[in-house]
Amino acid sequence: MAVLTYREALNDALREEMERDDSIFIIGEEVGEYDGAYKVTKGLLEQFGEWRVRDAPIAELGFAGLGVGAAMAGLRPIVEFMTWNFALLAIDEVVNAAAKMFQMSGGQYNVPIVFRGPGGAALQLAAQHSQSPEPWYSYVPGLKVIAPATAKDAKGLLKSAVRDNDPVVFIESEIMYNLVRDEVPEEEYVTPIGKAEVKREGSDVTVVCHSKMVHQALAAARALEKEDIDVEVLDLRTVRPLDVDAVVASVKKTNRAVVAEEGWPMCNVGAQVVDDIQREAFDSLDAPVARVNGLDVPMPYAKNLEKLVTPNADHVAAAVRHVCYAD
Amino acid sequence: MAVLTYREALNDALREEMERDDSIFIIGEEVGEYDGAYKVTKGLLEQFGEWRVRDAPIAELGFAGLGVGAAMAGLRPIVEFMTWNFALLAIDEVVNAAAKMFQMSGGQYNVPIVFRGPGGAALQLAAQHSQSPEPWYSYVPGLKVIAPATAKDAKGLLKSAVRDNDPVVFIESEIMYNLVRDEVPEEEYVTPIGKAEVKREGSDVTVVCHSKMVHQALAAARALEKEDIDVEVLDLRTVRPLDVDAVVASVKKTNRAVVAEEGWPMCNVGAQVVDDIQREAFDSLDAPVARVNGLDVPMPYAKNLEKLVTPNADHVAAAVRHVCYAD
Amino acid sequence: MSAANADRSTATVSDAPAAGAPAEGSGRDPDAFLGLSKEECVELLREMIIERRFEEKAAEVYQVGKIGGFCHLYIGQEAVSAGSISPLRDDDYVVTAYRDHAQAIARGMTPNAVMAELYGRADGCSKGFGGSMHMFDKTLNFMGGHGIVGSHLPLAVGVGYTIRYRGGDQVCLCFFGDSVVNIGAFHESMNMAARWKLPVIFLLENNRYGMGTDFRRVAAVKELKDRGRAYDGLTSLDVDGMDVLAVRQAVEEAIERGRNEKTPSFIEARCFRYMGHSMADPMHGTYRTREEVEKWRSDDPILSFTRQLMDAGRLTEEEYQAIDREAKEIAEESAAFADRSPFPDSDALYRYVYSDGYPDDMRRRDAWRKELR
Amino acid sequence: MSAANADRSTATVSDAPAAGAPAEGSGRDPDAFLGLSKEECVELLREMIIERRFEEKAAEVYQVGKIGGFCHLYIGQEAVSAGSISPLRDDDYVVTAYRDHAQAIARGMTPNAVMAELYGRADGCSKGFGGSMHMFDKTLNFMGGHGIVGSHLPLAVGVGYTIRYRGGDQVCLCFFGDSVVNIGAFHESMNMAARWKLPVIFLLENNRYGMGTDFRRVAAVKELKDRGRAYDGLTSLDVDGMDVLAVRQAVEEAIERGRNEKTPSFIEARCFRYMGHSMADPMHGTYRTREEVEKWRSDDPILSFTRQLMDAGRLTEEEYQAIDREAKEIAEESAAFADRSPFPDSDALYRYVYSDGYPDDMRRRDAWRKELR
Ligand SMILES: Cc1ncc(C[n+]2csc(CCOP(=O)(O)OP(=O)(O)O)c2C)c(N)n1
Ligand SMILES: Cc1ncc(C[n+]2csc(CCOP(=O)(O)OP(=O)(O)O)c2C)c(N)n1
Ligand SMILES: [Mg+2]
Ligand SMILES: [Mg+2]
Repeated sequence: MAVLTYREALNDALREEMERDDSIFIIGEEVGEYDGAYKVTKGLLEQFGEWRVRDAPIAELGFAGLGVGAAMAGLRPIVEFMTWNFALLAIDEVVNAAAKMFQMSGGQYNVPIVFRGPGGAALQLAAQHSQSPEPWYSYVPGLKVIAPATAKDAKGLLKSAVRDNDPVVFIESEIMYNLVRDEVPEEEYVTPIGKAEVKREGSDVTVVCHSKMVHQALAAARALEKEDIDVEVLDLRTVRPLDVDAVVASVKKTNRAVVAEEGWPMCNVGAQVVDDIQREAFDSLDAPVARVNGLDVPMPYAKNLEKLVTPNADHVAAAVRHVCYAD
Repeated sequence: MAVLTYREALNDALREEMERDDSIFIIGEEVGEYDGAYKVTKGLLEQFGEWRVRDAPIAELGFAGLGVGAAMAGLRPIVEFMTWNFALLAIDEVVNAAAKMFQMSGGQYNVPIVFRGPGGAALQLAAQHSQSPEPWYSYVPGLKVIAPATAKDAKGLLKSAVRDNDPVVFIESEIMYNLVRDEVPEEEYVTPIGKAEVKREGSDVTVVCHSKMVHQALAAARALEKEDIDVEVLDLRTVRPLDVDAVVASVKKTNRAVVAEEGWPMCNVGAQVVDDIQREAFDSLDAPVARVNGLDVPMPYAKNLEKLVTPNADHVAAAVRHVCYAD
Repeated sequence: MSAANADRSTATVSDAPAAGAPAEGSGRDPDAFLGLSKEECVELLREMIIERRFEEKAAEVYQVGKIGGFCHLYIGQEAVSAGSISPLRDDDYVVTAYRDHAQAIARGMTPNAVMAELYGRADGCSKGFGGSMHMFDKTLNFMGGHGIVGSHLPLAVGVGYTIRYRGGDQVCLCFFGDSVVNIGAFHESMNMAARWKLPVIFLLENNRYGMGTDFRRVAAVKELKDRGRAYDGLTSLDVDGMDVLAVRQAVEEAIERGRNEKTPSFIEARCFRYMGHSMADPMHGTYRTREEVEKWRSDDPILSFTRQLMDAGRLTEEEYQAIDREAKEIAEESAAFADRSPFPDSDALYRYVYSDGYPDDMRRRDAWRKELR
Repeated sequence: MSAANADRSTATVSDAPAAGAPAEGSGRDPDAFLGLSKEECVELLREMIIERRFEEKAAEVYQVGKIGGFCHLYIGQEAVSAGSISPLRDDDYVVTAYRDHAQAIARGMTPNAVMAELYGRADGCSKGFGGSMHMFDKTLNFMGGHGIVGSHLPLAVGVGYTIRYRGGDQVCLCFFGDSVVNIGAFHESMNMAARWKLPVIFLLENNRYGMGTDFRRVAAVKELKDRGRAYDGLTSLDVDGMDVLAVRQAVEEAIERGRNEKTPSFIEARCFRYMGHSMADPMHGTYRTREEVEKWRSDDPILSFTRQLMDAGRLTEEEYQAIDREAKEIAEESAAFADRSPFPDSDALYRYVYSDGYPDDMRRRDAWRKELR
């Protein structure tokens, strides 16, 4: 197995899929000549040419809609948003067009499209550039929402997303592109959409998480070993459809849960997971579920304040102690 | 007290506030010469003239941003979205501009603006015209989100919203404009933002709800009287900030809760309320909290299917029986 | 129509004295019929009459509650749909907005399937899921039926992109209304189509009003076709949208440009809707005068084409009457068909959310809904 | 500049042989200095040099980690900010994008406040909450500093609306880059400003690249100023953005139009950024050649204005040196000031979410965060 960065794994996934299927094309700002603002599309223009790797004007609504139309006409577009922050300009095409087309047309026009790009806070990018978009899209039936934590999952899930016949919102992590590196199989594989994975087995408490928070949860789990708290880390990987079975099974085993997520607290993925847990594992719960998330404020620029807002491994550990009545 | 429709109450609120403060103006499609697509702005152009009641081109992003700029320059704009479905085109200005400006400018530019219009499903308007937008906006710190259920609250809360110094997302109910009528005080009053109201006292179970579902909950409560189930109906009125104290106090009294909402199930307001309940009233709960909501599908046009998707009083009653172990 | 030709039609909409007067400089001999045979001309007329009678029937059954939701009728604009869709090939594409019944029929959908969709029935073209605003037929490359103003233009650009991608010579015809020239999606679409040379025909149906708003009250431009001046590589022109042959000629030329040069066209067809914006809007409205409506009606596209054909000896009164009778029967039959068609099965509810099925564990969230178990 | 005058400057950007050559037909006598006194001219030059030295210092301290996040420098474009902001009145308004340091200083913010903001400190103009992209000073009507491409244009239109609403005679100056002409917000803004006659000056800084994209690769238009042709009631023109007096003259004329006729203007200032898009982008980049960068640098706006003043006997070498020394000191001092400034207090975190305070019961959701209790 090769050790790849999250970025390289994504790049490999794109290249392999584009080699496999010539109906796949990528459109987005700077994806071609510039190799991608975050270099995820590196080398693709050279290999596939401008019709398959299309540098777009800054017109998020327009090129997202272009993708939907092309998907209806039979291509398999991958729309890169330079970051998900800018995708708010295009959310109408994602929600009102892509997500509803199949149902609205009575099952005639499915929309095989991937909307992808980085989400979450990076370093001191301030309020307009530090948002986690998962909840906005997870609310919407017709979409699938994926947010992988490892290079291996990033590759396997992106390949699945590209092969999926419905619209997929694929949320990468800006801060993990380089920081995260792990073993990726050399041989062909795909990772199934909608399946959570236990990233660490444990018996005392389940931490349900996705994307960057998986790493914070794993770090917290290591720290808590010393306190004899055995943490199970369940990586949702796909946020919608949510793997309720896996969440419930784990909590029924550990009887305690923490839900950790990078974004704001209200009406987010964590709130939904809490609901699913209490509905299906109420009698198994030895304590209320605790939630870790970004604080409920627009992200400030100042380094010290950003640090306060951003959830980290210490926060996860504190929440775990809290649900174990060990704080 | 006069009995007014929900629509009339809103119209009165707009007129009274515009008479009181000449820095208030309304902008939106058809708000002027046409008296509003749903006639909420009826007569206002005639009374206040075109600079205060401005018919906009179909350019939701543009005129929402216009409102934000005007608010920064010292006016108090009311931006009408013909329906909240179209506001997805403008969500960037609501989220990235209005909600963040105060924080981003270090407390210099607050944004006193109201974004208003109808939400929810009406009758057979199909997938693109039947959405409940509450969760999208409730996720966002810096916004306040209001969704009144009665004519009295509609008037009092709209007046508060207009006087508020921060951006308010005010979600009316398309289907209630005419259908809902109730007593509205003749004298001047405002209804506080962020305060829930017990619309019906009860001792067995709390139904937490807002907007149209308040009426379904009240109907369910009446029906359940016969079954000797005494339902408390708690109308959130404001969804963000959410009145956690009121929710927790009611559930601590009744020990059971149902959360009812018109929109889709995932990552919605109800999920958040469940989280707040289990966190703060876990030991008081005699049963898991049940949730009633629209089904997780894009709204179909066909009448029979729409009926299946839309939550009603029977559904609330069933959920209440469920949490009372009476089903 | 060449670019030079396009430039010749300079009469401004606001100046146009007689509603629907042939566009100055359209360069068309009124007797030439674009080389169409008698039969082809009669077929064009027949198409328009079928659309008209269908919409009248829709209005009638809407009044008695057979149709729900919004219902936007097309009466008065038939020359645009018939004139523009008739020269398309089967493998071309059509994308449109919510005022889509007549265009669906012009593209070849059966009035039965369209009416059944309006009734929300299983035999509707969208199986009852779409309704008035969302007509779809994949077998006809009729790609909807969209409800968010302007947001279907990027879809059409995507279809154009696909055509170029595959090296095909089809075109994508995209209809929209006058209000669309003010929204961002219009602008982003024109730019992309022009920049990448995509064979899209942007067909603006300028019926002078977006709901209750005269286009001149909200658009800072004298002639709507001038919005095209901001894009290099786009051919912009206007055409008399009350004249089916004028529309057809303009679109034929745009089709040629699309097939051969791959360039997009932007055509403003000046027309009028006789009815209110939707069935919820009174027929004349307060935003326009009865006189204005009457003036445009007097230049009715069906009447004038009928007269033109009769004058040229291509149609007799009897033939006209027969067509009209047939059209009325077709409309009647469509309503009867729709009435007989079953409501969609409730099992279908979760069928079209995801093409690979809706997950069982997510269904448990609705488990208290006994009727769905 | 009258509309007629605007029409005279017809040289296309792509054709322009010598980068920054005075726009043809600018009609300006190079010795006339627009009637500015010697002192006023020197002040203009001083402003540009302060901006330049400030940005150079910012680049330096960014390298050693004093500044976080994105940092977009303005070096090379000083003639645009100095030329356009200097003729404004105190009660006029400025709205801009993320490349905003120099514009903030030109508007009257102290370099200290701007640098402290870059450092994320409590004495920053936005108290450390905004950073590089979000400079604000309400006392100067400097309304940010916005990070979503195009989305601040509607804000400027709202300011213009407010001016008309109150019957004032101010103008709102709005800066943006060349990539903006392709996004919907641009189009919606131009239309509204033109339709309602709002005194907004849309100042396009065409530095030829949006990140790594040559504007000609994504904009289907020969000259960017032609995007204004789609709007009736808008004056569109271009100007040599390397010539501070040319910019000033164009903006002065736009200000007059705004104050007197309330009409908006769209000015394309042709300029160049010497540095990469942001500090994360290499100086030349792969998307442009070193030669191109050098060519533009050789026409440096500070150098050429300095020469022009010297040639006219309005500036001596010693005076220039003194100004440059002072500018460097100001930049040094701003960094020292920023370094001394405290980090914002953590109590401030919830202070600016709502102006009437953050609710206690919502805070309980974070109660497990002991450090915040
Ligand atoms: C983005 C958006 N805003 C508002 C609406 C509501 N709306 C529906 S149709 C319409 C008027 C459209 O007029 P026009 O484009 O001229 O088309 P016509 O109805 O005349 O065919 C409006 C405002 C909408 N559907 N989408
Ligand atoms: C809507 C949106 N899309 C993408 C971006 C990312 N982005 C930031 S700056 C930029 C290029 C802007 O270029 P231009 O307008 O020419 O301004 P310049 O940087 O040259 O001053 C891009 C694509 C963004 N901030 N907002
Ligand atoms: Mg119209
Ligand atoms: Mg640029």
